[in-house]
Amino acid sequence: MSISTSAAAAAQMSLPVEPDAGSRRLNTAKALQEAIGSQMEKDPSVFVMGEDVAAYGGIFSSTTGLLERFGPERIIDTPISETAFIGLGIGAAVEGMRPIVELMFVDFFGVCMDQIYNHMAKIHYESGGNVRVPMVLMTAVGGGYSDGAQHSQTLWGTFAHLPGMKVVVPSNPYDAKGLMTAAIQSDDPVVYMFHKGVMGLAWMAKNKRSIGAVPEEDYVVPIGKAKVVREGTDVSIVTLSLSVHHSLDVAEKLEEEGINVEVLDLRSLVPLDREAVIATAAKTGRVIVVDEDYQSFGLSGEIAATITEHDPALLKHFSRVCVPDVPIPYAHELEYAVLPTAARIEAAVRKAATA
Amino acid sequence: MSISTSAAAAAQMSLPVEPDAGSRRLNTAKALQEAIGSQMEKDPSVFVMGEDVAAYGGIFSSTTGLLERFGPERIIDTPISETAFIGLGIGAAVEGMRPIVELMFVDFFGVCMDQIYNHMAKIHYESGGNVRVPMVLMTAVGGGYSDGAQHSQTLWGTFAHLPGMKVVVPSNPYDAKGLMTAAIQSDDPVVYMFHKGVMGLAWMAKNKRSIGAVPEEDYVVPIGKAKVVREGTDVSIVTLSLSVHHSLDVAEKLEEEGINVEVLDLRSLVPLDREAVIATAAKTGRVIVVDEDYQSFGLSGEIAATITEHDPALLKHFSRVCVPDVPIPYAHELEYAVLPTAARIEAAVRKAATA
Amino acid sequence: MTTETTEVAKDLSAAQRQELLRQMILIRTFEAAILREYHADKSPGFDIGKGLIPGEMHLSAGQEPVAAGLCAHLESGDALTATHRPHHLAIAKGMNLRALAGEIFGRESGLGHGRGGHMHLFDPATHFSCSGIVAEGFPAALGQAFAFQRAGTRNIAVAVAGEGAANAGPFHECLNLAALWKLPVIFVIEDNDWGISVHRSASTSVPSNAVRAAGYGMPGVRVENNDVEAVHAAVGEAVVRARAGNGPSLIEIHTLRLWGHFEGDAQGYRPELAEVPDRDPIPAYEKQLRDAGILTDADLAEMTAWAGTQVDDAVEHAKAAPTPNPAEALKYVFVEGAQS
Amino acid sequence: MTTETTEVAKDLSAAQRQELLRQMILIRTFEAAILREYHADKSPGFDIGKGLIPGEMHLSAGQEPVAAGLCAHLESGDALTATHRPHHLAIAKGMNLRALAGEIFGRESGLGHGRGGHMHLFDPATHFSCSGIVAEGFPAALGQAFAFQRAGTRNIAVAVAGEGAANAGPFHECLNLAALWKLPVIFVIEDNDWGISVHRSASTSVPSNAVRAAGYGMPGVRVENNDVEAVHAAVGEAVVRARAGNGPSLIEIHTLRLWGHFEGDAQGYRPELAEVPDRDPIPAYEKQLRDAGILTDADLAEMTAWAGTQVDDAVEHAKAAPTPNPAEALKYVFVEGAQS
Ligand SMILES: Cc1ncc(C[n+]2csc(CCOP(=O)(O)OP(=O)(O)O)c2C)c(N)n1
Ligand SMILES: Cc1ncc(C[n+]2csc(CCOP(=O)(O)OP(=O)(O)O)c2C)c(N)n1
Ligand SMILES: [Mg+2]
Ligand SMILES: [Mg+2]
Repeated sequence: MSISTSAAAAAQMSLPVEPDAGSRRLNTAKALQEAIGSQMEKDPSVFVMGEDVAAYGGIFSSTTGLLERFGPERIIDTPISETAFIGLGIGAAVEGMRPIVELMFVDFFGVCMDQIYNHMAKIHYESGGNVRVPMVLMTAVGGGYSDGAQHSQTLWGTFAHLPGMKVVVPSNPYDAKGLMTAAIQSDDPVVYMFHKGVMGLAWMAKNKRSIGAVPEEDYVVPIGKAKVVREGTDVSIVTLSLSVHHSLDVAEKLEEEGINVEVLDLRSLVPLDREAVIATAAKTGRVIVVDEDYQSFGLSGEIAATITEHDPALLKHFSRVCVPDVPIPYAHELEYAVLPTAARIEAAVRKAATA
Repeated sequence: MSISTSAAAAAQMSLPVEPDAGSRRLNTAKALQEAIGSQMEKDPSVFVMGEDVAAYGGIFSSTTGLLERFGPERIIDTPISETAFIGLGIGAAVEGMRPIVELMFVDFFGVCMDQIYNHMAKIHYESGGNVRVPMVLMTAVGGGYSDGAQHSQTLWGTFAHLPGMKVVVPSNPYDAKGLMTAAIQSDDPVVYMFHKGVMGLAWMAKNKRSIGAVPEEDYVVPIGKAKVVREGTDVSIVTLSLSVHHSLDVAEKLEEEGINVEVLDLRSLVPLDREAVIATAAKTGRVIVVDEDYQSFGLSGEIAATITEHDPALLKHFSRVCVPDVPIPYAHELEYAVLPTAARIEAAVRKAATA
Repeated sequence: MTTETTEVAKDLSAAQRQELLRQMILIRTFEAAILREYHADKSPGFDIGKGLIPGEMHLSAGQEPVAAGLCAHLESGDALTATHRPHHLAIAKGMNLRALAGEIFGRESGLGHGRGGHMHLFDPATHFSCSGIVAEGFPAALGQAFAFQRAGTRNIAVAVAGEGAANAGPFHECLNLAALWKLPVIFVIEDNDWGISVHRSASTSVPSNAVRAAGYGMPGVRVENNDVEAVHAAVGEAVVRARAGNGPSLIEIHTLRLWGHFEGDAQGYRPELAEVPDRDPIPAYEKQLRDAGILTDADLAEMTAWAGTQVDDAVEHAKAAPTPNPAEALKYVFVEGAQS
Repeated sequence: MTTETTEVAKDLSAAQRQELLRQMILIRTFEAAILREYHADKSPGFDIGKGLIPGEMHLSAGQEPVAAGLCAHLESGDALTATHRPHHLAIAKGMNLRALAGEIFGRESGLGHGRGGHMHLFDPATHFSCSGIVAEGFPAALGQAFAFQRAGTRNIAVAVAGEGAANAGPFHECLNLAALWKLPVIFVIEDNDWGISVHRSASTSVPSNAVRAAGYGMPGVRVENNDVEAVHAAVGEAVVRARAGNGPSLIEIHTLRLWGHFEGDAQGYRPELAEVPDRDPIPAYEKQLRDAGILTDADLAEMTAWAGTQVDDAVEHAKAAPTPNPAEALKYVFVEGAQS
């Protein structure tokens, strides 16, 4: 066990923070792969481990091409033993390595959560700061393609509720690269949740923003900083991940009708950028949380609490477009009845605007 | 697999609902044991399974005396294999039995959560209502006796966030018996979370309300109904479990100073009695959530959202006295700095009253 | 206690052997129909969320010998739990084909009224269930066996999973608990060499999971060559043992994943890909029965036609059935009361 | 590959044997002191949350042979992961006693500045860690071994857990993975017959966990009689194997829980309770060394005095140390930045 002297932290300092995007366009998966590849080149202590991350390149293409570049010693397929290999990552991190461990679907957290929340997330605290766990736990989230109740969840509320791990959730290629770079360089454990629907996969419905401009150089998107991705004055949508895109689509549409929607992309859940949440609430007074996680006891409530404990008078309207508290149904018609679709968001904005 | 014809449901119908408490006094542990014993006598399909539930009587006395009454065929010690034996309970429930399975500390959920949230909680839905899982998952929660970060959590927010299981959290002997009776008779899976500090254990600091009046006959406390345990007009405390008692202590104290506090004991988290929450908010306009779970992304946020999505104008003040987002520290001084103590609650009420 | 059983059981009648083939043909016919329907409307390109059957699709072609050989021993009151790759077992266990197809097509007529989908089949009639989480199907079998044991019935429970699942914790916990309590359970490992793209040699520290049985004090057997009759023989012994109250057994069967892990899997990781079709167990068993003089062209034609009729009926029924009502998406979360 | 090793290693020098005894005495002296301090101020009655040392307390008296025999082979750069019952191993691994006692007393001087407590000891100096969650300490050892292997060092990692833990899923996953990747790990099972109130015969389907090693293709050994020299011998072989890059081993040691599961445990469930003290391994080993002519009264007096001085110093230091500042309760959640 060693406290990694912060060569990494120093390196992070020197990286540009949110530089101009430039003109080179990548999809989110490629941006993510690029961040991992670049950090692996600079730091031999970084490695990737998980099910089907090597020859397959990750079921959702998070690691495509890395085996070819870095070989099987650093891009490592595992048995289906999530507790063992996530715990292995923790032990390696404790000894100063910087593992990136993939949990194939976040839905599988239940077979390995003890390692994640009782170990990865608590060791630094329990050790009184003597032992660091600089590990990235990368996982695919989200539904919308009829994968059923055990393969379609986002569950970020579950992770964000439990202390000691940072939680980041990129919605686009630029943030995906910058947040992954920040996550690898962080001396804290970071849970990195990418939505399958923002990756730009060839075999899944793509939204137009899953390809975007990404700088070639390394840079960081700071963990814990939300971003106003669209300024507006009438209604605020606080959201993240794939729902950012649906929200932007709705905002563009309603603009034509003179409803001016602000969209806040949280990007990180832990730490949560409470200032940004309060700022947008203060601006519009009408807040809608759009969240692909289960509605109750999660993110949407946290946003309400953040605003009301600051100043309940800020709010003229609060509502939520989330997955109601139901397992994600398989049939397309049912699934799209519970997902936070553009139609549901639009209806909520119209209602908020007149509230 | 069979759909249990609702003999049980019929029985439940015929039981008194929240009868007068009478004068017989029990501690919470005995009230709980009594509910289990009585239901086991009436229904041979009920059994209890878990670690140290037989000869030991449950580490927190949830099953004391039951081995002697019902024998090792129905009060069953298990290996330390939570996934196997919780899953066994699910399989048995699917075949029409009514298992009560104890997870010794809720903190251990990470080794078996998949069975709980992906199976116990989802099978009824995934089966389109064809398969029921009438099971009780009973577990001890809470800290305050220096058991450290892996044995002191409440985590009810984690369970309540995930759909398909009911979640009940008694704060006193009367509710403990009535909610356990309701849980055993429910055709839905119920997570029954008892705080070690309300059980009235001989070897743990007791609060005065861990002994209370309990009817001898069977009765139910309906799942999903909160209770105003103290009427008040100035400030509302929305809380549950051990924190109910701290809140009542504070309310009694401040009464003398003319601050009139209403205390709502939620008793169930799923279903959440949103009407009761809104009613108390409407009454006082000043709401404090007191919660021994981690603050962010949990119960306290859900209360804020429940009120504000109903009507943000109801709230003049909202605040929270929870465990800040930190692993529960071991040292007494540190642990009591993060627990929702009477002192913290009192300070919050004073502030709310003048807000 | 670990032995290799590859010998053909001597005592199968011609009718039994024909029935094994018939089951295998029925399963393959079903899977071929799902394959066709699944891909029918995903193009141009391939969009996993599109079409009459959206979502991940794990087909069981090549693994029919396991299902046929196993289920020949099971009664409707016996329980069977399976995995993300469940169709062959569901069919051999006797699941209503219309209900199965309806669920795969996500229709209101489906087994779970379209709520579950192809990885989440729960059938009270056949005590069949499955789970999309690797190795997390094992525990249900313990509970079903426990309920049967307590009820004093002769029923047993069978838990089937892939060789990849045998490296997951629940495998271990369940084998120990079943052996400890002498539960009437049979654990069946379908070794198809692959856990998605990971070969068993890269996941499993021993050449056969059968050797692991000794660590629980139960019999362990490996069946080679994807041989339906050898499966039948091995399972037969385990069933006798379980019904007699002598506890669980572990059987590993070397089988074949004829197609990709899921549909859309190009299998670039699979070096032996070109030869895979040669190992198809159905033509091989047909030949075996022909050679033994107990299968004629007419028999085969009849079986094929019968299977086609069954499957066509199920698929047509599913396609004609209504889709679920979106307004009822929240129905069935709880038995009692509305959700919170 | 499963054998029973009860033979005493022939090649231990007198000094080595004295050192084993010395370690055992140091551990026992420490545990006796914690026992005394723990109960000192919990009365009247017994309030678990009260006193200088509050909380659950799992003491290791009786299990000293495991710690002494094992750690005699370990270097400070080797890793050791333990359980809720960690003191004997922490001490034998060389943890600073003041830091250990300070943590148990919940002081700012403690190893984790009072944040962790007796089940959560993390020591970079000795690469020691432990976990209060049964069997969830195993995986860390894999990771440490992996890091050592990748760094090309000769260091190894040892994971210790009770016989109760050997029925939990992580045991299985970790043995398979360690064997598959030939990680330099040793798995040590302390079989003290009990998992709280559940006897191993009611939890484990086989008489010895050593037989489970074959299921992973690694050597498995059971050491009987709580014999420190037999532990030393068995571990010695496994250490050589691991350092040579030949992969993991499993060693089960039949040891003794001299006291309750935790303090306050009346052990009503334990039929052999009255005879337990007779099985104390320390007097037995003293006698053995005396009989062998390599321990005098003076030697023993010196060891006892030395251990007393060490332990008194640690306990006094802890008691004199400041308690943590409540205003700093949120310190150390993250390395970087404030918490959310
Ligand atoms: C706990 C868990 N981890 C990972 C997965 C993803 N996954 C689905 S199937 C599969 C491979 C399973 O291999 P095997 O058990 O051999 O079954 P097969 O697919 O060959 O039938 C994996 C890794 C999962 N569903 N659950
Ligand atoms: C996953 C989990 N389940 C249950 C417990 C509660 N528990 C703590 S120690 C223990 C018994 C452990 O027995 P064993 O592994 O033999 O260790 P011993 O106490 O005998 O040293 C149990 C059940 C736990 N801490 N973690
Ligand atoms: Mg396989
Ligand atoms: Mg033990």
